[in-house]
Amino acid sequence: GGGGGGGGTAEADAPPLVIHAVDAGTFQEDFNPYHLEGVNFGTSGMIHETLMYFNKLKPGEITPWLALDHKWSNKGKSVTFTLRQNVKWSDGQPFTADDVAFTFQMLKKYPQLNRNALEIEEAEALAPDKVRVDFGNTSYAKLFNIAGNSPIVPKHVWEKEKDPSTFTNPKPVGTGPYTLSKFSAQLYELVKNPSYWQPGKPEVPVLRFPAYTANALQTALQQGEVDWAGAFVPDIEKIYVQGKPEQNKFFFPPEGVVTLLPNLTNPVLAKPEVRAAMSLAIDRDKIVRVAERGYTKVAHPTGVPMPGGEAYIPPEYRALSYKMDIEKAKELLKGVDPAQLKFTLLVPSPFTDWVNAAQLIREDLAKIGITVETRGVAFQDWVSKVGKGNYDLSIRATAAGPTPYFQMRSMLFGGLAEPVGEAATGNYQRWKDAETDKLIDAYAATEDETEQQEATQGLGKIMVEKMPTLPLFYSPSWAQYRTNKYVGWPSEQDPYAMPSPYTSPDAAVVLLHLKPAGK
Amino acid sequence: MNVLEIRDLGVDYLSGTGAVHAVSGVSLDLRRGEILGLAGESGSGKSTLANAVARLLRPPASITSGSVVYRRQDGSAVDVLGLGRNDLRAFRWKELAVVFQSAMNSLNPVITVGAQIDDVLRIHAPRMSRAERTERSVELLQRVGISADRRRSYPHELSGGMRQRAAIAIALALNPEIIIMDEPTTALDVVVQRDILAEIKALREEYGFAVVFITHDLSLLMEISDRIAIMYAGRVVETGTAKALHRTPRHPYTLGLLRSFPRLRGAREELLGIPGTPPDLRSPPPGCAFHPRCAMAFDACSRTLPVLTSEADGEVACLLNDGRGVS
Amino acid sequence: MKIKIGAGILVFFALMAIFGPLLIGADPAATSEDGLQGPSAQHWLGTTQTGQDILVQIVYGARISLGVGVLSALIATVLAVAVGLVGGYVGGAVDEALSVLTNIFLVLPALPLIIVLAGYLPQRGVASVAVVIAVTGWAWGARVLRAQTLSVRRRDFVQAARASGEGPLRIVFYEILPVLLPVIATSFLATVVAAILAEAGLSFLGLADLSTVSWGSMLYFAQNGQALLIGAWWWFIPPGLCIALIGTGLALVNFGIDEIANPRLRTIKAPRKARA
Amino acid sequence: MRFLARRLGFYLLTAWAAITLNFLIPRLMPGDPVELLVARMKGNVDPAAIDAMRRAFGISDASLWQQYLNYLGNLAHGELGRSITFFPTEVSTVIADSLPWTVGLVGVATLISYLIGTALGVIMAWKRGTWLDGVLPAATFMHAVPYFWVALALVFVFGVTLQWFPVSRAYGLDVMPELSGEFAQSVLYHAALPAVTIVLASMADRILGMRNVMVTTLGEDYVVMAEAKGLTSRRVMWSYAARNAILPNITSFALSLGFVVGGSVLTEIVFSYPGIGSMLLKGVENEDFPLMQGIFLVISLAVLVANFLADLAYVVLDPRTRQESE
Amino acid sequence: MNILEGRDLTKHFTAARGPRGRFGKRPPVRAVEDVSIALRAGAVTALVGESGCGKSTVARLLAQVYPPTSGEVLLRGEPVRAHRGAAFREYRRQVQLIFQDPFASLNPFHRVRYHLARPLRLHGHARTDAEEREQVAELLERVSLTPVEQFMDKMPHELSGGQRQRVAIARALAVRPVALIADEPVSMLDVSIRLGVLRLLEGLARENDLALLYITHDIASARYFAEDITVMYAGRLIESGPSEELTQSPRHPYTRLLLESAPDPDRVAAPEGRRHGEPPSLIDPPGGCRFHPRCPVALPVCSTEVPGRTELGEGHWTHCWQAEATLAR
Ligand SMILES: Nc1ncnc2c1ncn2[C@@H]1O[C@H](COP(=O)(O)OP(=O)(O)OP(=O)(O)O)[C@@H](O)[C@H]1O
Ligand SMILES: Nc1ncnc2c1ncn2[C@@H]1O[C@H](COP(=O)(O)OP(=O)(O)OP(=O)(O)O)[C@@H](O)[C@H]1O
Ligand SMILES: [Mg+2]
Ligand SMILES: [Mg+2]
Ligand code: NI
Repeated sequence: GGGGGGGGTAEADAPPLVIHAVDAGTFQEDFNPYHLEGVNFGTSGMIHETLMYFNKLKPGEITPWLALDHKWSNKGKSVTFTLRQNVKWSDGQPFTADDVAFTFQMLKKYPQLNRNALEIEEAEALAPDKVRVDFGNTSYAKLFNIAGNSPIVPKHVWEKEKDPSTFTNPKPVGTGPYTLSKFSAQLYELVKNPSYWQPGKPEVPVLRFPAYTANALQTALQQGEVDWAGAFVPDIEKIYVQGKPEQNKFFFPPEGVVTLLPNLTNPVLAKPEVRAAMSLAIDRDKIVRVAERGYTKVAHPTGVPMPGGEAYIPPEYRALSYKMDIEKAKELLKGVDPAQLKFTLLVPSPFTDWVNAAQLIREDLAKIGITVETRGVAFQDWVSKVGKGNYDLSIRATAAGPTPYFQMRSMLFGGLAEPVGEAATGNYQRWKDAETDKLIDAYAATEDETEQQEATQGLGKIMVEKMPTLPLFYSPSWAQYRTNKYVGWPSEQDPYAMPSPYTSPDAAVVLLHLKPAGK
Repeated sequence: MNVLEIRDLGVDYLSGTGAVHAVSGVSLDLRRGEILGLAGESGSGKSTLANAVARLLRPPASITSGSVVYRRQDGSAVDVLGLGRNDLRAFRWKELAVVFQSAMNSLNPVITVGAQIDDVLRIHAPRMSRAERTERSVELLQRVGISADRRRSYPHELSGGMRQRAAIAIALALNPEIIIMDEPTTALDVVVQRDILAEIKALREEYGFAVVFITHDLSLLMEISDRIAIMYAGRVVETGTAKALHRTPRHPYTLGLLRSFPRLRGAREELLGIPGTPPDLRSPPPGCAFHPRCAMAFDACSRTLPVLTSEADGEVACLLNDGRGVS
Repeated sequence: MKIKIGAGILVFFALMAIFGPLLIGADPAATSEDGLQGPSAQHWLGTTQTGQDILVQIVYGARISLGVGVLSALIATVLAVAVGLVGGYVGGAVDEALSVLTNIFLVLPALPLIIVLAGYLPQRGVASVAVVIAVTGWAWGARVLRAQTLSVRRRDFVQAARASGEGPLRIVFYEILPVLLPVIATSFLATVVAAILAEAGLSFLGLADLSTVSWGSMLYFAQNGQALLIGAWWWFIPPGLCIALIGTGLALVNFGIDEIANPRLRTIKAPRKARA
Repeated sequence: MRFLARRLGFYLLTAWAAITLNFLIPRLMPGDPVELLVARMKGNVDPAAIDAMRRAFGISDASLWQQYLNYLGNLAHGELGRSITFFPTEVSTVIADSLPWTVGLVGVATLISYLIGTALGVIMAWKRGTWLDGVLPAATFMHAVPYFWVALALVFVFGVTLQWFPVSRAYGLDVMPELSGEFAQSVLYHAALPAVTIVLASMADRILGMRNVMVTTLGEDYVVMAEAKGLTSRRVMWSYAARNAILPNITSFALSLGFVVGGSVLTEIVFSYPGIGSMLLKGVENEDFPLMQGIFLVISLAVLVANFLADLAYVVLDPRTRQESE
Repeated sequence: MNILEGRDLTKHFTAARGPRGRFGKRPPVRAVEDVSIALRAGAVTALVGESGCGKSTVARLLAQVYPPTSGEVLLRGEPVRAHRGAAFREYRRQVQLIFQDPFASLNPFHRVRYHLARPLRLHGHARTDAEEREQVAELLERVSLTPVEQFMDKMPHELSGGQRQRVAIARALAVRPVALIADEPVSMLDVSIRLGVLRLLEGLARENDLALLYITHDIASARYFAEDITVMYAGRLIESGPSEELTQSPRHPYTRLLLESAPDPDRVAAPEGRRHGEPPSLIDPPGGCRFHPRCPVALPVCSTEVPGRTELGEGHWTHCWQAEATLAR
């Protein structure tokens, strides 16, 4: 409670910030941070906070949040957090270890809320500021999921609920910098939590979240109704920047990588030389320029997001970049029967940039004698076909975690390669390689950052040399922000958090950095 | 005393392939209180003539020539074709009413019979109270032999004969001077037709209106009409009293018509009929339009258009005619 | 007159669909670096954001849009004729069953059903979209045809054919079917319009195969690329206009047929009273 | 009355068919909402959590028959299940929140377009051969234009360029939904542009259809007779001609209500209107079976009810159908 | 020799639906009740009655368009049982129907030649194109549609009503029937051309020894063209006899009414002006003699008992209690 009387009025004068996080026609009154779909943005991070903050743009940069530190024991099967003192729930109750223990116990009891699939065995408050959580397996690699992605809920409120999995938390009580003040189907408003534990913060007093569908947002952006948005804008200069680059800024840092998936159960695509030839023939620059409108960058051949991921890339490959070489590609294909070089490239119809990219890939591969038929299918259908391995080629994004390891694991872990016909949740190309799996296990078995980096570098080497999947470009994280009301946004120079309003808890971190313009 | 005088009336139907001269150069008088029969083959222009007089023609029909004059009881004349909108509305039904061929089609299927009579009264006699109008409707229906409780019936709930009677009742509503009846009984069978004819005659005696009675059944006309006009290919070819026409038809076409009807009584006369088919009115034959079908035609018939000339108790348009008839 | 104008429009688009791609040769999906250019000598109708030539897309799109329209109208018409004619001619329990079926498809809201079905299409090719549209769109025609068959069946010439010993198949196909041709044609043409519009709507919602160039998918991309917001009218206007023109052409032919069948519908100039 | 009883029987049969179809379609199709969810999270959900979620969403492995019985049982209690997209909101809540907007906007606009379209059709038929015939080509064109295309163009012209009207959502951001004049005003203001598009786009069909029937009716003897009776043009046109010409249009009006709701999907998408059409599309995109089923069911039943009402109206308006009722 | 005979034919239409097709079941229409009628070779028999009395239904029963509810049809004394297959087709070949409306009985999409050639082919009279052409020409000549070359390739809409009816007649003749049923063959035609068609029919019957049933509501024309007249009222036969005898001395009050009502300019005295009421409903017909509600001379028994057949000699008979009574006296 640092904000005094004088400061209060000054802050009240500060304008509200209008935020668009996700496309929505209407909002449902749901502020349960463990709901995946119905929950409204801002619940995690702005209302309910996590124990630690992991900056994905700087892998390895971890900020203490509700927890001041953590300590592994029992070979990575137990972790003990020391909690920050003097944190209060927005209803005035003190925040204690009981709340944290309650949260993890709840996740154990209601597996449908346990989206991080933590194998929680026990959660115990050791002291008012100490809590230990026990797991059934080695969980070093899951620190992000435990501490960075599990918002803590107040025990005194939630314990009264019969079934937290259907609880919609209409009057959320959190430790975060904001509390809910208004809700309607078209708009909700968060206001500053006056007793927030970071004194003097936040400086943005009111957040407004109007419901915009994708289309309506474009108009709203053009008319300047929105201060902070995370959206794909087809022509950002005309629609958003409008000739004022110093005020209407955008920052699209990489968040995972988009790869061309070759189905490795296809005997032709299983040949490394075919994949290598394809990689050589694809003009990734043009894809980024034409299909992606230059909003992102060509991926590093390891697939590791750059800048930021340098430490996770084998030193000899750090400077590597893709070069087209049609002749060499043709050379590589000499031994392959040209009649076999016919593939369908499956893309989800609604992803227009990928549809365009697919078209470009088709044109490129035609140059080396590979016939590609692009086929746009329903999103659902694409999910199901790619998941079950019923495709030749496809394009798919892999999500980023706090370190490139998460992306690598999801892309390459043999344990995820389900047999064709069964839905996989990663490694859709079905890469099976003992060395890869060893490296992944090695990462998970250690707490040591250098060892982890080494393991990831090994994976990067496999990516470059064996090409289990072909990275194309980074999937951009969308963020448009205006500096006319507030300044202090993350940028390429100062990537202190993901800039997109739809990433939590990063969005809350951004808000805590903002200061009124001209002050 | 004429109540209606048609002079040189011409009506064309315009169409893509040339104008159909449905009525041309028709001059005809209707006398006060008489029943004038209008006969002729299908397509000879009977309905067109009637509709022209009632000003009911719609595009593509257009009146190309002539005049229609209506004479009031006091002798004043009304140029029917020149009537303005409001005058026309008053003229129609107050002075002239129409009964159409098929009453099923000429009564609005979704309004009760009573309401359809009431409609007329409300528009033309705005001063009548609702009760008076009801009273009048009942009276009219009873007059044509429909019981009062049928006032609330919809047309489909009445038999064909009753519908035709109802149509006549509507025509009588304002005591018009003229009633045009366009094939009012063709859809009915003979017994019912007979009843309706009797009705019409009785009503005419009572109210004294003049009737233009259109049908192609010449023998029916002979019975009911005072005078008859025969049309062929859009022209009146002969007029005369029913008796005269029956006894001494002057036009070969009239004769042919008469000889087409088998008789019920007496000796089985030979039936002649008329060979050939009616002409195409887009390009009627030159001269007398009937000459290609006429057994008595001679050279001049295909060149000279015969004009309607007065004879004793009638007129005829035939080059043959020397006043003795063609039989 | 109406038929002439309408048929003119249709012939134009049909020629475009059949021969246009051969003449133009270019790949409608081919991208280039000169995106978002207004109409010019090089690109008569300008380019899309990814530098695709809009004229080329329009020409190829004609194939898909017309193809979907005609194909689904064909399927729907065959279904409608089969159900309507059989029901109307055979009568009895068969007719009752077919009528109920027809009526069920009539009251099931078509577009939502199309959307739901299309959402699940295993393959969003032209053919499957056409099938979905046809499956949801045949009922109206079947209903009209059944009613017509019932009335034609009672007509004397059908009775006469039967009396002279013709078999039922021959009666249905040689006596009844030709008489219903105008009705079938009308319902076919109306279905073509409906199907083209439905395809456009589906594409616009992103539920059709967007990797094939159709007018609907062009509109989808134009909308996704915010063509209007960025002033690229040449991207947004032509596909919509083409759909509307084809629809107008079909409708004109249809009204023309109606007018032939029902002369009262003809528009007429009120002749000036020429009184002597 | 026997006629109505028969119709009622037919509607029940149709309702059952719709309900069953509704049940079958999602189940016969490939895919699974949880897979989709995982895909949208770009794999951020751990596979181990998926089974738990499946259970939470009520996706069961029971036999189709058992599922059908459960489904019917739930329906009988008015339970439509929980939406997956908006989990854990009940489908009935989602529908209850969105249906009024659709009915309000699309329903009212369609009604208006029907009334105006019918009136215009009647008048145009009556005044055939005058300048009004010039409206015909325009109507023909409008009848064939893709609806959303017009809508988008209007949005661009009146919303974006001229900024006369708001281009999205159902009411302003600065008002809260409550019973106040301000709110009502905001709702009307926001409904203006979408309503105009619906009216414009659907009116053409009505004009053309009505004009055709009306022209045919005008040739009927009873209309000529009415004119001969010296009735005023107004009375001839409306009580005699239009009254009869409207009859065949009643059924098609009811049937077209299905198209209305269907068409509303596009309207609502273009105008970001929070109605049932937007929800349906969302349901389809997310394979949200319960939501889709619920909405589809509501739409089908609404069309059925509308048809039944149309039948009633028919009986009231056309005395010929009443004959059977003794 | 009776070529075609109907015995005690009864037809009730049940469960038929009106044109709207959306109403509940209707009560049966008792269209024809106990009708017996016989056609002789080379002779014209007329069936007369007012509209809706069931004439066409009798015609269709005889032509086996639909089966009777009860009663039977005999061809050359043999009951006809087949309703499908070769035997039925053979029946079709023997008995042909001519419809009332020449505008409706020719398919507007087929040429004259098609209309005539189909039956020729179907019944195996013509096997080659040349035979077909020859026979079509011959048929057209028989119905006086000359020059045949010109008419062969015309579409129905290019013909006048009389010409169409001739084509319809030629089509019926094409199968070479032994019995011809003409259902009001001229009532849609203009007075002036009726004669030609009727004469043609009459001539054909005589020349080819056809049995011809001439259905009409114009009793005067029946007098001219038929040897015998049978009068029908509300689904029942009421009187029959040689045409001259029947028209000049009718015995049934309805026949008398019919004759009186027919327009006739030669009539000496105008018929009395009393109202005769409307024809009865066939759904709920009056009991006893169906004419009794309109009959000026009805007896009490008329409303309860259906009168039996009273033979009046020379093939003249009637169903009337009055006639019965007179005869008994
Ligand atoms: N709307 C029309 N358009 C074109 N020609 C028409 C129209 N109405 C009538 N005709 C033509 O005008 C001529 C006269 O028709 P009209 O109806 O007056 O004859 P009618 O003597 O009343 O015949 P019917 O006895 O058949 O009623 C006919 O040749 C007919 O074809
Ligand atoms: N298919 C049918 N279904 C139901 N009722 C029928 C059917 N055919 C005829 N009827 C009824 O049977 C009765 C006799 O009809 P039919 O056609 O035999 O009379 P008709 O004497 O030929 O009359 P018209 O002189 O008008 O031709 C009529 O009441 C008619 O409505
Ligand atoms: Mg006429
Ligand atoms: Mg008949
Ligand atoms: Ni005489």
